[in-house]
Amino acid sequence: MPRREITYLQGIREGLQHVLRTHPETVLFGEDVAAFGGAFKMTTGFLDAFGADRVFDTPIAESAMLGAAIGMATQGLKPIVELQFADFATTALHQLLNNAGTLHYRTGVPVPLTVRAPCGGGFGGGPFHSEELEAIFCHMPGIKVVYPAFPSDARSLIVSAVLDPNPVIFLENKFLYRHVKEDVETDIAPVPLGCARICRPGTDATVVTYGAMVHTAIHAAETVAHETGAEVMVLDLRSLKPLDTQAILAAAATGRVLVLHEAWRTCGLGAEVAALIAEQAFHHLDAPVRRLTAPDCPVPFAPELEAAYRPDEPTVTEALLDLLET
Amino acid sequence: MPRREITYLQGIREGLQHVLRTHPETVLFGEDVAAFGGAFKMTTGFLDAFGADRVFDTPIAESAMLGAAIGMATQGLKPIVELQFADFATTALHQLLNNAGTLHYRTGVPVPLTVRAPCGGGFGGGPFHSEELEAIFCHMPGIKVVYPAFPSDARSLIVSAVLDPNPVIFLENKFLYRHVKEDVETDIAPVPLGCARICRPGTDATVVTYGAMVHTAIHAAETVAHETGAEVMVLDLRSLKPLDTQAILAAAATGRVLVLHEAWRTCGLGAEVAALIAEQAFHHLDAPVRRLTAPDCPVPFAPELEAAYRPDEPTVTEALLDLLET
Amino acid sequence: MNDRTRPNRDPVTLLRIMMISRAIEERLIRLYHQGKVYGGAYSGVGQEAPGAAACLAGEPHDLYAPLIRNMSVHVGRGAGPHHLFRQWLARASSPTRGRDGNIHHGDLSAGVYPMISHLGAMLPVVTGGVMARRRRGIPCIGFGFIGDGGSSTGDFHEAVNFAAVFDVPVVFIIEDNKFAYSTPTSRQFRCANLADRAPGYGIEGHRADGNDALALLDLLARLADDIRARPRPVLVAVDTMRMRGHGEHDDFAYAPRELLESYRARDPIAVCRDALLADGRLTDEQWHALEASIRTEVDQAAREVAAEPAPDPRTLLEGVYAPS
Amino acid sequence: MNDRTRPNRDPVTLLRIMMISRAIEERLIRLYHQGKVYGGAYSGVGQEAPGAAACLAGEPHDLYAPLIRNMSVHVGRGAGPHHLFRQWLARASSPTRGRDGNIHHGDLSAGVYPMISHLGAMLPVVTGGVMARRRRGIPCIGFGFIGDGGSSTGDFHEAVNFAAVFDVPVVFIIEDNKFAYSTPTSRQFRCANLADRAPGYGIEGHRADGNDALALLDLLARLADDIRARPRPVLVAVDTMRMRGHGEHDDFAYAPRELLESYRARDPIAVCRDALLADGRLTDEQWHALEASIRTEVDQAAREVAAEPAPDPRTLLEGVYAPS
Ligand SMILES: Cc1ncc(C[n+]2csc(CCOP(=O)(O)OP(=O)(O)O)c2C)c(N)n1
Ligand SMILES: Cc1ncc(C[n+]2csc(CCOP(=O)(O)OP(=O)(O)O)c2C)c(N)n1
Ligand SMILES: [Mg+2]
Ligand SMILES: [Mg+2]
Repeated sequence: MPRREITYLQGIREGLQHVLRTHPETVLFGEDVAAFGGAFKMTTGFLDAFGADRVFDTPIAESAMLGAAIGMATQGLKPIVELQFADFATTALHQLLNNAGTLHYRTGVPVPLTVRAPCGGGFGGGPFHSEELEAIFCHMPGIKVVYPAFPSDARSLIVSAVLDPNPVIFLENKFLYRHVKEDVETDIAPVPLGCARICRPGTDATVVTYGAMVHTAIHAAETVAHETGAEVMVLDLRSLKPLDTQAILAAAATGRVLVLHEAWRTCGLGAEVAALIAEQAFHHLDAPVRRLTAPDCPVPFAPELEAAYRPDEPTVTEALLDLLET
Repeated sequence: MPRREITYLQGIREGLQHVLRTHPETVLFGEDVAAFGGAFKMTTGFLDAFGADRVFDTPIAESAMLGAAIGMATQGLKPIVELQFADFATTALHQLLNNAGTLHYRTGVPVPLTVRAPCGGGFGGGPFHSEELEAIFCHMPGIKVVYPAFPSDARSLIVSAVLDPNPVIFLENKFLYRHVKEDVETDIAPVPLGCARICRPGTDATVVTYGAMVHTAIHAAETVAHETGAEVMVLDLRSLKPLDTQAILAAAATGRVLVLHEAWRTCGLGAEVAALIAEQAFHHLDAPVRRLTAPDCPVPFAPELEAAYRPDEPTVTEALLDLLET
Repeated sequence: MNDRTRPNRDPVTLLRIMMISRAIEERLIRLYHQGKVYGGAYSGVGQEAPGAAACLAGEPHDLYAPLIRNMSVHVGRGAGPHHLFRQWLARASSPTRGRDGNIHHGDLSAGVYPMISHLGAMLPVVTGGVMARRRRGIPCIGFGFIGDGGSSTGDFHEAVNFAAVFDVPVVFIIEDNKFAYSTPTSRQFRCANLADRAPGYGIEGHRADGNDALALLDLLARLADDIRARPRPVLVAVDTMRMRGHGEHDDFAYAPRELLESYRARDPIAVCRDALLADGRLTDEQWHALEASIRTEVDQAAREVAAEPAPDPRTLLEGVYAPS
Repeated sequence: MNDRTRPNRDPVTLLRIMMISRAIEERLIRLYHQGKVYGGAYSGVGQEAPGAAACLAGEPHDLYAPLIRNMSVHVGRGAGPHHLFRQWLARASSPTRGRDGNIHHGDLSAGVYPMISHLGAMLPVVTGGVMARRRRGIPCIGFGFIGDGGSSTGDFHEAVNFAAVFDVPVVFIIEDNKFAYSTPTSRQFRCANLADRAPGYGIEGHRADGNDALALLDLLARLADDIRARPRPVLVAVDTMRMRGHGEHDDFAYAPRELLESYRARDPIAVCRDALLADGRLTDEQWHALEASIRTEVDQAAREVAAEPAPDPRTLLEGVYAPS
């Protein structure tokens, strides 16, 4: 099989191209996505390839964008909406939570809608361009949430998200866009929603994480292996809702679990995972489930502050060493 | 001391009257709060008592209401905004999360703003008038969240919320408005934000809860005591953010903990409390921390469905009996 | 202009839709005050004309986004009294299977979006729905309803502007019924008439008497035919009055009696009936027969539905997600 | 009408504010391209006039809500180059102590609200601020800025309508600079001019040349004096052009060259300078001296600030909450 190295951004891009090509009922819109190719140049060339009917720019009106997408999704289209930054979802959360998230439950009408939301920090985005709002999204009934960490998964999962008959929030880590590369096959392997993946095996402890922190966790695990010989499993959740409960509980069998994310701590997804493990894998635990997260403060801008805010390899390594000793 | 029975609604009402009387910098506004006295008649008579300058109706524009309140809070006023239903906060979450919640951190300017948000189900409100969004609010840095369960606490805590120099979301349980009564003293006892309260002592197990579920928990605990002799402690969180970590950990010393709420399960506040206990009181636990919550589905309307959706006394009792046996 | 010979624009049908709508709602109000309705009860009594006219102006493949005052849209798009009582009484067989209450429902197979409560939120939805249908080659147009109060929401603005930018043929109908719950329009807007909003979106704005169904049908039919051919949104601000409290729990004490009386004198059903009687399109006998048959049908439906089963609590978790 | 004898409405001051603003931003752009700025770099080069004129039209106790194109508001309300470089370079001493970046800051003691990115969100904030100050007896008015793109947000609508309903004296200034990021105004609105939005709020709408600072000062000063005396919001839509990419990372390839050139020929600083030189309010010598002194001051500030310490990571969690 010929393999080829692509970035995380290319992964999403290729997945989008694939689904736009194979599914004429897909449309893609948002702010600056057409001629300009999007703030992150994800969709460069899409306008030419798929036409102004299927790839178009909208006014700056998140509620109208999402509301219109809901309307389209109920009339045979599969809209893909790009929020320029996930942070702006807070201007129109009612369209997601109340409208998209309840329609099937109330009426049996599916809403096959994908909302792409670039998120996360690490590049000087400051408080309004770096947020990780996945916990808010995961709290909403009727909504699925996906958050890939690798180019291959990004490519596969965007396809699964678009083809799913439910509203899916597809989180894209901006830091990973160009920082992570992977060899992939030509064909897009199907990856269903709701399945976590062990991306580093290990028996001494487990990191449950997702997004950019998967890479941080893998590096930290390597350091730990190198320094102590202990092997730490890294579980990449990939889908945040539905959660892969089985995989999480199986991964907790190492007896020592660290839950890691760059979102805020209180009521974050880490709380959900920790609570789940603490309830359902209690008797396998040799130590309390720990959480390592961003603190409950706005994402600061200055590099010195942002570095202190985001969990990084040394902090994760330290947390693992500490966990292995308890 | 002369005592007098008041409802939960009266408690909030009296607290508001007190703070409007004693603090001329307070203003109260929202939809239909003035002449009409609010959808729940909380503020009947306030217009006459405090004048149209301080109590007024606004257009249906939640973002404008909250944004204007932020502007006022930075200019010497202490605005109290009523959302007609907490559910409508999702139309303007950015004003809370991004504007109110970050201003002090970014600039050192305090935002003494109180957002009153009637919430919760149990009266046929359906999917858009029954939501419990406290987990979303608690996830936001820089925001405090209060949720009283008793008339006396409601009266005291609304005063503390209004006088706090931070944005406070004050959740009011609609079911409790007229369903719960309490004898109170004439003077309003000060209750600081951030303090939980043991409202039923017990040594065999603990229910950590808040809002309407406090009463459900107390009744269930009585039933359990009656049936088995076991004494279940009920901890009423009262403030959801900041959480009273100390009180929670102390209450977990019974070794058996049930976390109970009528909000959705995934990433709910119950996850936070369970994760906290599992991490910090692990060695005191005789059984895994359990969560009993509403399921992850929109709040259904029909009484038969809503009854199955909301945790009630029999389900809580059963969960406690089960927990006591593990 | 309005081709009245088209069967779906028959003025007696217009009257009938309003009458059925009224009869259903009056019955519901009675059920509410008898304690037989869970939750609240909201009606559009006195505001039957815009929805009924919009239904007759449209075609089967058009899309509608009604709100709580627009029972006549449900009726006009084919929902019978059984359907509507099932919804209000939250029977297992209701359009939402009891998951939602009172008027929060719809029937997408009849082109009617089920509303959510958040005011304004349905306007972009119907806009997007029309975009999608047209993209699939269906010459669909849309009708989006909003109140005077709802016109203050950001969603109203975003949706109308969005539709204008994309030339989406939607008739946005603002029903200025003088109050948003208890709040008079003076606390809702400062423009002389909400049709004045139209130039700010680069679209046409029309004012209309919301209690004159026949005139409304003329206007909406003309606009519908026009925007179907030359796609673009239009704004129609209708002058009407809410004739009951916001919901049945509301004593409506804030409404000036003279204001109410002046609109009661112009009840849309009476206005329409009198016009049809006057020019012979309706006879006295036909009117009485219509009234009687509707009353019988509605009463029977209410009785039958009351005896139908409630939802089974075991269905609680069904359908949160569509099966993949 | 505009009382030019008032010292704060001196046209040379107007020119100077624009020049300082430009000098600071040009310097920042240079720093960015030298890789010395973390994150992005956004400027208002070519759009200095509305902000500068608004500052001169206002009084010390007035309130302002500038956005990323309104550096001249910060300068006009007294922020010096040190302050601004500290912010862009995220020094410990910056107005936000490094917590926020580039133009996301303000100084409430100078009446300037620190913006958040969510477009439109600051418009109700400045409205509420003015309401509060006036309630405390201060005859304050407000100036709220928004772009052509930002005018599509729900917040814009809610805020202007809210201010209209409460007669809050705020000048809402829409800077139509032809693009919202890459999106041309044709995808943002369909009205002929954004001032056409005003009647829909029952308020006055004015159009103005956004590159003619003196004319803008006349207009804004007249409006400011007027609404201070007879409180109500007004809308001013100014015609201008963004002269650089959305940010410095943006190559701006989508902007038609002729369009850019036509506005370059009407650079607001040159237009103002030439007018002042022509009627003798400014001499050539004064102009050159002004230029030189500003350049020196800005260069020195940039150098000094670069040497200042970065924030201490240990301060990360300070001030999430105000102490109770
Ligand atoms: C965003 C939002 N805020 C508040 C409410 C609560 N609410 C429901 S109906 C209503 C009044 C609506 O008035 P109007 O739009 O004039 O419609 P009418 O009831 O007069 O038909 C309000 C405030 C809501 N449904 N949505
Ligand atoms: C609610 C919201 N959505 C999206 C964005 C992302 N965004 C930042 S600036 C911008 C373009 C703004 O255009 P305009 O309002 O015309 O201002 P200009 O940059 O031209 O001054 C966009 C889309 C945002 N800041 N806020
Ligand atoms: Mg109304
Ligand atoms: Mg612009």
